[in-house]
Amino acid sequence: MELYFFYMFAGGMILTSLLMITRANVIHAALLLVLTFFFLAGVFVLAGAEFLAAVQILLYAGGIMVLYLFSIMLMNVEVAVRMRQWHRQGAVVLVAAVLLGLEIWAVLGDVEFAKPKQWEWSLGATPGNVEALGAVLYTKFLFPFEVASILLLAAMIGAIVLAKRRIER
Amino acid sequence: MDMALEIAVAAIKIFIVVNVVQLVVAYTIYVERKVIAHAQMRLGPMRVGWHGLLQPIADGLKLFLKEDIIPDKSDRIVFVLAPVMVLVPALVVYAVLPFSATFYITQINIGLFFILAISSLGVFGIVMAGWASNSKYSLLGALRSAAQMLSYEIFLGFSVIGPLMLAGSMNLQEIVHAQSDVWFVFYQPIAFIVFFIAAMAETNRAPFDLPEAETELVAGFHTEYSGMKFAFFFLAEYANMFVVSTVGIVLFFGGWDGPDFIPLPGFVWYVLKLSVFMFVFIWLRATLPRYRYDQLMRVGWKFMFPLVMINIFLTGFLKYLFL
Amino acid sequence: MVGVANVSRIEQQSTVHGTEELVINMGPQHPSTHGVLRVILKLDGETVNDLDCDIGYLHRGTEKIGENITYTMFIPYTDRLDYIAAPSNNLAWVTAVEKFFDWEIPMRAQYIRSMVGELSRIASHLLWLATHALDIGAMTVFLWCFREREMVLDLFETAFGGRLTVNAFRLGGLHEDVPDKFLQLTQEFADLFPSRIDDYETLLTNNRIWLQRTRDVGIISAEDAMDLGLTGPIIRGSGVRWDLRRAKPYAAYPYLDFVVPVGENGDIYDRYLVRIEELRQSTRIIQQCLEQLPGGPVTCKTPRTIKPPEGEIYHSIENPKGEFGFYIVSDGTTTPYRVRIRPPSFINLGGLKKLCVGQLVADVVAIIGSIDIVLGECDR
Amino acid sequence: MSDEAVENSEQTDGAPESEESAEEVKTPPGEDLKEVVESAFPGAVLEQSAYQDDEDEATFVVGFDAIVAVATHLRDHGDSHFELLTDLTATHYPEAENPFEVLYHLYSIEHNRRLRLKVRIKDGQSMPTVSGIWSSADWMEREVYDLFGIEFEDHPDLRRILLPDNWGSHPMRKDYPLEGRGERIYTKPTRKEIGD
Repeated sequence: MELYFFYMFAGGMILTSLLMITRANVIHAALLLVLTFFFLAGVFVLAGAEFLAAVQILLYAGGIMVLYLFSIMLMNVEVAVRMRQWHRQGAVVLVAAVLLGLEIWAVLGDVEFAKPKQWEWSLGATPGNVEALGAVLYTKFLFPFEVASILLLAAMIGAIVLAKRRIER
Repeated sequence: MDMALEIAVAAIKIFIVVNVVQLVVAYTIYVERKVIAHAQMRLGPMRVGWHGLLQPIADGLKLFLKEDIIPDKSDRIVFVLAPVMVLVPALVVYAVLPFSATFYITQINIGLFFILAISSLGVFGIVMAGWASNSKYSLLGALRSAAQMLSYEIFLGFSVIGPLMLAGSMNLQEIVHAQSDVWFVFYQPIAFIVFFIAAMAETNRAPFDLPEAETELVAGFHTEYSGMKFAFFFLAEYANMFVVSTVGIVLFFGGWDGPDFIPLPGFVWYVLKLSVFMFVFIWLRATLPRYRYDQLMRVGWKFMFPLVMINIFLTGFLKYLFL
Repeated sequence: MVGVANVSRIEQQSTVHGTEELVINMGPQHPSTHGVLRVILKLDGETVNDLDCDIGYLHRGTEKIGENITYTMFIPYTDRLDYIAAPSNNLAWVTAVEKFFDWEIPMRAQYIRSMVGELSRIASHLLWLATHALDIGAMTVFLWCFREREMVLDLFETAFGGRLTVNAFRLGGLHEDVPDKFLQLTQEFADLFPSRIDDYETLLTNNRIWLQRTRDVGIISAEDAMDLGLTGPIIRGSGVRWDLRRAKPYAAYPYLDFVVPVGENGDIYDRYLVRIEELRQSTRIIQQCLEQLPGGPVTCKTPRTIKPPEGEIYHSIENPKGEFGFYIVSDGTTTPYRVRIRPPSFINLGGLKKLCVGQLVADVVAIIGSIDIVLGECDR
Repeated sequence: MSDEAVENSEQTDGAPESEESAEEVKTPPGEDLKEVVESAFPGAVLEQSAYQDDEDEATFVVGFDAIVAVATHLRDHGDSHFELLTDLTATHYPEAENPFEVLYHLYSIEHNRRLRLKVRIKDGQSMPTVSGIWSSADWMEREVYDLFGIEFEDHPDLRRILLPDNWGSHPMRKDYPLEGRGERIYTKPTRKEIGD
């Protein structure tokens, strides 16, 4: 049963992301990306990471993608559709893809896919994995967590400064 | 076999809830029309049935039979999908709402978070509708709506953290149990105010009904919709009202739990509290004018956001001190 | 609206930098253009950069009609100009034509004219308040105002038989005396109405949202208002204490005591306060008219055919919307040689551009509401 | 609204003042205004009249080349100060030598008095615009152009206002037929004309 769902989600993800990059209409592409996020959230649920799934939908699908759509909608999509869609850089892409494939193989090559790696905390023992996630975030990964938040803060301030200068001009 | 039985029970529950919700939504519209009518010194629907009681059914029939118009220059697929994308998240959320101690479709540990996540998807339908209609009024309505719902989702999300910290769980049933002594509204008045305002904005209700401000944008994002597609938007708005009301009741007013000295079943308590919430929604619509877009944003970011942040820190601090 | 304005500054195409103006066509079928007004808005985000009014959808050539029918026959046509306040238009026309002659209009007729004129002002201001509030989203005020407007229309029906286009007055006075029931009902209405004004004010005057929507929006200074020729409550809202009922009194206004309210800032809120106060003052005038109403005839002796001597006159009265006047050229025959209607809505609408540029789309709706136009009179 | 509004409820007693003063002084109406104009532009007032010597109906006929200067002077001079252009219209007298009369109704809020300026022009002759003096003239001149066909030079935006842009004639002229198709030629607008 679980496996069946996994293939459904994974297949859906691959299909929608392929469709996404081949659409000329940016809005369609963005909506397909939302679908991809959905399937990804499904995979998270299967992995027992309900909280992460919810975050995936809330932040990526419900938040960031809406902002994307927001700015895309202000563009003249009809003009964009008629514009050139391919960059004619196939050779570069091919090289990059091969390199990426090698890298993935090098890192994950020895992981046995059939048997998912056991997590350090046990699922179902806690009333939810929120506590577990929080505990890990604030103990083991405290430093990266803080670095990330400072990075976001800097980005936010930068965006405000840029936008403000635009208004004044 | 067990699994099949489970699925069957779940399906029956879903069937009941969804259908009851649709019916109740239809009658909420009737109640709203009646309440507003009486606030405005008129009678409201009176013709269909006794005091217009069959009016919602007549309206539904009318909407079913209406010609379905798809504008020529619209993006057909997105245009058709948009109303579905609005209504489905609104109904999916019902899966985790606790209607009483025993009646609910399912319980999940991240219930509250699930509600927030799924209901945040409703904005997609609106944005899609506005864009696919290929009309400037619709587009402006959709843009307003996207910005408004995104911003107020943040305040909504932050305002529930206060009660969450007190309950120590995101499971809605457990939050209800945590309030068996004192309702959280007494501990968390600031959070409740912010929650209520944000909820009104999230459901596009007056005085935050800018996305569909009929006097400026004709009807906002659903200007071009007619027939059953229009009805979907309408149903979704009221279904969302139920959701936010229920969440408000669960988080701040003890859910289906009532005072012990009045022996009423949990479901009755729930319905009573829900009615009060819905009445306040309708009452405000009858009373208040509409905010302007930039004022709405200012209220949100300059007033509600600091307030809700202070509330979170205060709650954490006091909880650390006293509990 | 900072948000969209920012985002709209995103480059449209890779080659073209800068933003496109969004052109929005508001009307002629739009819920808040109050008739068949078409406004073409050029927007940057939600800020109005430029606008153009397209009017004339209701142009019926009333001035041309007036040149080809007799003076008496034109009275019903004036009803159709500002159809919200038809008796006021009748009053403007009959007082304008009477200026050609030295008739002694009986005092009873003058008082009834003033009274009905004020009733029509109440009807007009109520419709304005109703639609203006609805534009800003206050739905309940709309229906409350219509309740009282209905009472005023009932009064018209009692006195003249018509409700909207009443054809109330005749050259030289009234067609016939008003029934006693009209006076009695008017008294009841005048006693009741102030409390109803309080009701509207409860909902709006101190409402924070209402204040935010109307204060410091659509400001026009007294100098600009005069330059644009704005009249009526708009110019009074900018602080100019000028009312033709006081400046050039007609009918029974020389004998009536009332206040001309003025505003301070000339924003939408001040215009709102001015009109609300005018509602109260109108009620006061009606009370005084009922108290002082003399007996006697309601019409003076007029010739069988109205043939004014050759000459030209301009006469205007204070309509609910502003200065409503007639310029009449008589060539000594039974039909006027030239009839010019001085339309307050037309000229006030000319100020829309000045009021709106730099404001938000949502404000345009509020500003159109606060100008209070009637397209029937604007397009003639 | 200020409290002044309530205090300022003056009691009006009897008939308005202007009528009384008009009877006492036997000078023709508008004589003082004529002096104001003549002091700056001698001979600018070509004719002076008033219906039944009514002060409100004081009328000056002004030459068409003097109108802008006279109007500006009347608006700015302290003794006249006509801040308000109440009305701007025209009348058609087909038989007259100068068939078109363009009329300016001025009003001074400060002095509470009216003045009518008249300019007589030939058919096809264009008028100088006064929209630079009073912004309200903008739309009213457009209307006169629309209905009478009088063009205003230097007008910022001289288009038809009440009638469709491609209406073939000017209906307020006396020779415009009342019945039948007459000269009302309606050409189907091109897309360009609509502004599409």
